[in-house]
Amino acid sequence: MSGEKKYITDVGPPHYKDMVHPVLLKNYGKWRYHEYVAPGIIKHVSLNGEEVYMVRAAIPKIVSIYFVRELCDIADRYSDGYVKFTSRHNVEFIVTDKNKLEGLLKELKEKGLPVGGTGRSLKAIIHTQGWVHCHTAVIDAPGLAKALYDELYEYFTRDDLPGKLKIAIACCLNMCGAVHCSDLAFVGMHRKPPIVNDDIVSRLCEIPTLVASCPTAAIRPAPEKKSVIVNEERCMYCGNCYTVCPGMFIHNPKYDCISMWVGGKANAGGPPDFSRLAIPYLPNNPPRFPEAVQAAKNVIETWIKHAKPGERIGDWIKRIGWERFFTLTGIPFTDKHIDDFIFSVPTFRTTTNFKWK
Amino acid sequence: MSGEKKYITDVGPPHYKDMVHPVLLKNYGKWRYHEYVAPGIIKHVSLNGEEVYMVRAAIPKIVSIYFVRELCDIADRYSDGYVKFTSRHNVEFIVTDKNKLEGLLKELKEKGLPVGGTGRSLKAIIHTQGWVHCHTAVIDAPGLAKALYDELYEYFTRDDLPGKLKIAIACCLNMCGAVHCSDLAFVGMHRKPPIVNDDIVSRLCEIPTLVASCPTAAIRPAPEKKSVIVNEERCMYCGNCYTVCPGMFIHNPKYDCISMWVGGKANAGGPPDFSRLAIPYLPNNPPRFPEAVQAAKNVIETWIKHAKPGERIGDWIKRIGWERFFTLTGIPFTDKHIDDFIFSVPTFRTTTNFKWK
Amino acid sequence: MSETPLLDELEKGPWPSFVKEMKRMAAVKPYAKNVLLQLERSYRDKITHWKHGGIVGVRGYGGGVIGRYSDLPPEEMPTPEVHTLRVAQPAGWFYSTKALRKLCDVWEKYGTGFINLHGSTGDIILLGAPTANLQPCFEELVSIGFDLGGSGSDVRSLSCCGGPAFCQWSCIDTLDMYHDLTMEFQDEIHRPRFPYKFKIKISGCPNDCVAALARADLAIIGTWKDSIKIDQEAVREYAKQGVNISKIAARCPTQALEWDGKELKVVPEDCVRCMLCLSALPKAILPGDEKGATILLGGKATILQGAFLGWVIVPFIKADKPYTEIKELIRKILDWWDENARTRERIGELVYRLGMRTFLKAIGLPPVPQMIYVPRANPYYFWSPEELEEK
Amino acid sequence: MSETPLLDELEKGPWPSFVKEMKRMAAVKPYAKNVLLQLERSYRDKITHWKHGGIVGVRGYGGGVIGRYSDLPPEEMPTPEVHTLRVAQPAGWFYSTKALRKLCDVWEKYGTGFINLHGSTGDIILLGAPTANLQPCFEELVSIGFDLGGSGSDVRSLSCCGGPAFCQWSCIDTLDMYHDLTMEFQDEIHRPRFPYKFKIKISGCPNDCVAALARADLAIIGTWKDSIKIDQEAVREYAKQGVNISKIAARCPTQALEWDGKELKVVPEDCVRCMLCLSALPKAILPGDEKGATILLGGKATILQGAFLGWVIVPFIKADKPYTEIKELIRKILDWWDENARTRERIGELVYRLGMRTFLKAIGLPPVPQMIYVPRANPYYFWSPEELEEK
Ligand code: SRM
Ligand code: SRM
Ligand code: SRM
Ligand code: SRM
Ligand code: SF4
Ligand code: SF4
Ligand code: SF4
Ligand code: SF4
Ligand code: SF4
Ligand code: SF4
Ligand code: SF4
Ligand code: SF4
Repeated sequence: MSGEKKYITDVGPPHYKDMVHPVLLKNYGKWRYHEYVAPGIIKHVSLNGEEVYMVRAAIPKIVSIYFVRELCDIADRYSDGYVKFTSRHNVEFIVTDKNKLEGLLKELKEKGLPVGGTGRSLKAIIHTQGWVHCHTAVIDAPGLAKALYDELYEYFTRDDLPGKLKIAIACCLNMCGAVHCSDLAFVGMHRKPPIVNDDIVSRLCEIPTLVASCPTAAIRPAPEKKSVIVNEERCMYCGNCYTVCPGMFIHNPKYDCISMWVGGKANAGGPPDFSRLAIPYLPNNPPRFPEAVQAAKNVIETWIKHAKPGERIGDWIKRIGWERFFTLTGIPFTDKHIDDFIFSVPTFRTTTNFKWK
Repeated sequence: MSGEKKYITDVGPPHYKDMVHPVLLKNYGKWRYHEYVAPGIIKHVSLNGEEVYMVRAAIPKIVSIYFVRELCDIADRYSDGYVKFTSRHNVEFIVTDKNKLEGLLKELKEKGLPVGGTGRSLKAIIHTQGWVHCHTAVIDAPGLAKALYDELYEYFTRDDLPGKLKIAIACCLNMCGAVHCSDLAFVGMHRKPPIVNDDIVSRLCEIPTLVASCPTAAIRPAPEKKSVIVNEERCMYCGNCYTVCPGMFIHNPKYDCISMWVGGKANAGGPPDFSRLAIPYLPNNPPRFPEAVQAAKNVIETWIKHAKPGERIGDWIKRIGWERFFTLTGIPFTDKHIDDFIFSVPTFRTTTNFKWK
Repeated sequence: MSETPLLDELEKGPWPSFVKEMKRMAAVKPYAKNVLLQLERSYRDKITHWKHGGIVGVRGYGGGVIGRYSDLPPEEMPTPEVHTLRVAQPAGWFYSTKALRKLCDVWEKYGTGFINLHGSTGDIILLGAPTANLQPCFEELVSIGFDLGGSGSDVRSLSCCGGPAFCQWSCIDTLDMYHDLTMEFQDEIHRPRFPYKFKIKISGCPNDCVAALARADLAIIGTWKDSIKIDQEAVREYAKQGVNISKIAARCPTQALEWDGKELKVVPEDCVRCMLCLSALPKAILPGDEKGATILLGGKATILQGAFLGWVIVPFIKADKPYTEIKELIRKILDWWDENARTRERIGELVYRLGMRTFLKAIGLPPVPQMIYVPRANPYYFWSPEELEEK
Repeated sequence: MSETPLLDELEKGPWPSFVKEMKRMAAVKPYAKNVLLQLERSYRDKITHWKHGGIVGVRGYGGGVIGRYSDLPPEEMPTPEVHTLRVAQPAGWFYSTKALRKLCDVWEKYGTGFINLHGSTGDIILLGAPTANLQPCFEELVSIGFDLGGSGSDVRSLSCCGGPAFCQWSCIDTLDMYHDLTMEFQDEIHRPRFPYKFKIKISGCPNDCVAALARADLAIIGTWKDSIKIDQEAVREYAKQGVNISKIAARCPTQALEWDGKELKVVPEDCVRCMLCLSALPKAILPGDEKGATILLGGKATILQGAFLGWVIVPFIKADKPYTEIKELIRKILDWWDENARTRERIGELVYRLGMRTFLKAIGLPPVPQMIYVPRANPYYFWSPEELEEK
């Protein structure tokens, strides 16, 4: 039987022409301008004068099939059976009939889906799977995201912040997502070297790959036991060895923690920049991570208070300087903030031109 | 006899109080302001209202004792038997009597010593000893300096350039001097790997030090011959191995060349910056190095033409962008301009925000 | 008492709750409930209870499925296999509800019913199925027109912004390019044979709405070569409405704009296409006509040498269908990387190790100043034997 | 025909010629002439004719003399020993002509009569003496009050700007500090016992007129903590004379200045002491009163890891005589470097290799944001066992 069966493979994703709302297809490539109507609602006007309203709502990134079907119901009623998800995992309804807006907003409200995230607002938080599904997760990103969202809710539905506010959370320092270029980010971190299980290492792991996996060359082969030895002084707990070999167990609830990062951005209005370390240690405190949430709020509110219009967090810090950032936020500066990895030297302050605080 | 002799050591340099002009000592730490009187002449006014004129003249850095005695003669006549040399190796006469200025200027002119180098002028060229005295010299820095000076003479005696113009020359990439932070700089460069003389290496050199001397790890021990082997593909001809071991002969007149660098500066008005590669190859063409001189002139004149007042070469390039710099100067861009050493990645353009030319 | 007291805390608050979503499935699917209870256990222990996956997959595919097993004993977690299917999203994450509903139906049959909508790379993540269900689930997905994306050491699912579907700035046809390239590289996406992962992302303009340059080994970003187009009438209209045009001009990073109260003048060769003025005055300013893309290489997250941002390797490339030049370039890069990289070495790290010089030569790209912020400061550069003999 | 046709070319042109100077000595000293002829030979061959020096020195000193031998056969270069004495300059390169004349007299007796005035590190370089002359020359130098500087793996001759001798900006007593530190570290200067060279340079203010931060392993740069002092009357006087004060204010890198046509206001805590406004308006603006120094570490040229600029390790330190704190700091740094560095590893490279964390801990300096432009972007930081148990 199975010998006869023909496997169809490599069909690829559905073709976009079947997936894009017909009115968008009709005006494809012929858009003239857009306008912010209200938080969450952007009007797009085409060269033909046609108008489309994109209505953006947040979803909890991990959803049930029932939820998706409910979104479909709404889309069938208000956007002709079409939806778009965004690169930050919001859902968008494509409304061609202005009169339908009110009903849509009402339904979204009833369903508890926040409408917003356009313009100078808090954007959807990019986060990863955490304990829900990942074997290297130090923290539960979905849980921290929820806790943050509850606290920052209003910023999603307003668009009068100094600039966009893009938050990302990664449950381990693989940093799935966009942590390394976000305005504010959290990363789950270990603080103890892995414990080598020689039995597992010798049975399941390729020693050269394992040795090469360590960014600081802390792992060296121990041929006598077909395993490896970790130089604990050189280990900075990245967990990459664990990613490539289950015998390098690194989770340690007593010491694992959360780090906070600030000031990253992407390409527009000047070169992109990395997120940079703001707080090396925050307790990993589920279910609602109050310390991490508080730390985010502190930075966000200090930014809102001091930034000029148009300044994202990174722009603001660039203007005032990092010394002032630490002063204004009251975050302590530590040796951990000073880079000591490959490209450290270009981050050292090679001038007497600095602020005292 | 010699057993009895007492050696006096560690006396240190002469005490400055015996060396500084008494009027300067009198107003020591009590200066109020300075004023540019004319190119090469700066008036310093003290809180007591006392005035001193510092008159700056260039000297050929390598001089004879006769020359020094002549300087002393002049100083005895015009600055009470005191002189100062500057950190760029000019000489300065400290004139307390305004009426003596004219005579001093006349004598300096007669002696052929250019007066200038203050304010927005060409400064004295910082250069090294070259073939006059160094065993690693690829080019003759004093000769190139002289050739450049002759061509750029007038810029030393004017102070209306867009900004200061600081040139440095190093005869090898040890870069004695200030090449790495100069507005314009030349460095002598090899282009062929060293030729290992096993006999000398095994007799005179410490192999571990020699191996460690190579920035690109191109040298590995060859224990069988108590010498080393060079991986020619990894060698970038820095000559550091030759510095530590005479058995690594690297000079090769056929291929040795001159490189040109631009845009460095020190601390004032913003963080310092390195000089950066402008031209990887210029012929080493003594005695007057016409190609190198021409290359300098090209950059300097392009800068004078396009820079805004107050802009040193690096400031100007920062404003217009490197792509524009290469366009305006007509200097070809090559793979050599792209860093591939330790800190290369932070120099890569991580944005689409650039100019087309 | 609730079985999930800690997770219950995450049902509170105004934001929609993923716990609520998980509970909806848990209520009807014991398999899903097991996952929920394990999550509660993690919240208690502050540790993940997933362990390394063995190799799982579907026929003919090496990528697209992530194996995942519980580390809890069977009495606590009776269904330890909880694998994930990464399903390639349609271009720009546009869907008909018809397609979405079908997807839900399939997933209702074979998995937890949890969907991670979407994963950060872009896929629809069907979160949790036992080994036995993978093959039939896959087959049914194919039958409704969906396919797996990438995982492991292969080309990963691409992604792109909505581009021309709603945005006036799109300089390239992002959706079409996404689909075309995805089809072109099906084999590379589904059959891991590379040193490590390779990500391609496409943005229609320099705003880079998929953050390609931060997250893609190869970023294709729309751009233009000629001047921005300014509708002076529209500018004056903005001014009339009280928009401070001078301030906008002052923010131009290269001082390419000047507003004299009547006309907004641009020095086209000074504009670096940063998008600031276009974003501030969307009715008045548009990209130029000579459109194409900039290609950047090397973006990636932390492992091994710290995060890299992609850097320019081709300042401008024509990007018209059938994208032949771009496809050839990608193939060349994939081949060179495949030949030269160590295991788990991303392309950016390989180029760092061997130098741009080596890369450019191998791929046949000319060095240009747009590739760098600043030229090298160290004198450690190389000469090839041929070059020496030329001179 | 001339014996030096190529060098003769360098006697032409308006700039004073070093060849002319060399010829003056060659005319009276055959020894000097030999060096001149060898130089001509180098010009012809396009290669240096000096080779590696053996160890030469004077009694009790390991540093201060550079050995140098010709590689030419005796028939071409009959006096192959042409060593150099590095003589420590007086602070700020101030001289009485009396002292200078004595120096010339000694050198006339023992060497070529060529002086490299001055070397880039700062010394008076007496260029060329045979081995036998080194000791008597040294002794006579000492007798007239001069001493050798450093060379080899020792603390090198320091240098400093003229500072308070003529400059209103000097925030520290550069000349005195130079002399005091030079005397303090005589042993370290004269007896090489370190992994490599160590340079100390002192500038009176942030203009850094000895380019300390580019060229010194340890740079001491004067600065102040309170506000710049603005003499408003003098500003208005400048304005009256046509100086564009607004433009000067606009150039302030931190926008700390505002000129309303009458008063030039500064936001003191925003000023980064870049010196721009002080330089533009020297009669009107002066440093504050709370004076001291910033200390930067690690500046150096190319070898081995490329050039480094010094970076801040102490943002502010009181710098009053007898400079106890600064001396202690330098000693601690020298010791730590000595213990930890590899052969020929400069302090900057050592700190790069071991990390600022390790350095700061060893020296007992607190980490502060002034040490960096930006905090780290990678998550690879360390925790000490003690720190872990605190929490
Ligand atoms: C829908 C979406 C693309 C998609 O096909 O999925 C999109 C759509 C638009 N982006 Fe975006 N961007 C989208 C993600 C991004 C991202 C990626 C990300 O956030 O991870 C970026 C780069 C990341 C970054 O900036 O760090 C991005 C950087 C921009 C920018 C430049 C913003 C800046 O502050 O630097 C603009 C210009 C602007 O907003 O004025 C822009 C502008 C726009 C416009 C106005 C374009 C247009 O003509 O319609 C769209 C609505 C903007 C809004 O939300 O206010 N879009 N945009 C994405 C919505 C994500 C969301 O749900 O929040
Ligand atoms: C005499 C000397 C110090 C010494 O004790 O030897 C000195 C003296 C003065 N410097 Fe300097 N500087 C001296 C080398 C330097 C150096 C080092 C170098 O050139 O290698 C630097 C840093 C290098 C650099 O800038 O790349 C330096 C950066 C400055 C600056 C900042 C300049 C800038 O463009 O960034 C000023 C401020 C100014 O000129 O307005 C300054 C200003 C001054 C003032 C005006 C200070 C004063 O109140 O008298 C002095 C006269 C300036 C002039 O020449 O126009 N001095 N000055 C040095 C003269 C060297 C020469 O002969 O040309
Ligand atoms: C599901 C997802 C997170 C999410 O919730 O969005 C994810 C989940 C995992 N990522 Fe990721 N990555 C996801 C997007 C990313 C991204 C973002 C992107 O692609 O734009 C990145 C950063 C960009 C990049 O590739 O550098 C990312 C960087 C990593 C890394 C670090 C790679 C590096 O070179 O630094 C690892 C570690 C590895 O490959 O071993 C990694 C490994 C993993 C693994 C496979 C962990 C492992 O070793 O088994 C996670 C599987 C979780 C699970 O059990 O389901 N994941 N991962 C995202 C993929 C879904 C999708 O296909 O759409
Ligand atoms: C004479 C002088 C050049 C000049 O004409 O001004 C000089 C000459 C030499 N330098 Fe230098 N350096 C001189 C200032 C410098 C400077 C500038 C400074 O000190 O401000 C530097 C750059 C700053 C630094 O130290 O990094 C400098 C960086 C080097 C290096 C590269 C060091 C590095 O770590 O990158 C070497 C190579 C070495 O040490 O092996 C070097 C080595 C040498 C040697 C000893 C070559 C050797 O290996 O034998 C040269 C001896 C020439 C000779 O035969 O007389 N010289 N050297 C300067 C010293 C005179 C003095 O004492 O005043
Ligand atoms: S960030 Fe780490 S733990 Fe989270 S999904 Fe990615 S690999 Fe897994
Ligand atoms: S956790 Fe990271 S640093 Fe530590 S041994 Fe493993 S790979 Fe190396
Ligand atoms: S730059 Fe090189 S050749 Fe010139 S003096 Fe210094 S070490 Fe010697
Ligand atoms: S010249 Fe430089 S790169 Fe070449 S072998 Fe010698 S030390 Fe290494
Ligand atoms: S990247 Fe550009 S073209 Fe694409 S959606 Fe964003 S703004 Fe529009
Ligand atoms: S796009 Fe940016 S660089 Fe170009 S004119 Fe507008 S603001 Fe200036
Ligand atoms: S460094 Fe400052 S104090 Fe010293 S001479 Fe230069 S300007 Fe004056
Ligand atoms: S010294 Fe520099 S930073 Fe301070 S006020 Fe003057 S210009 Fe501004």
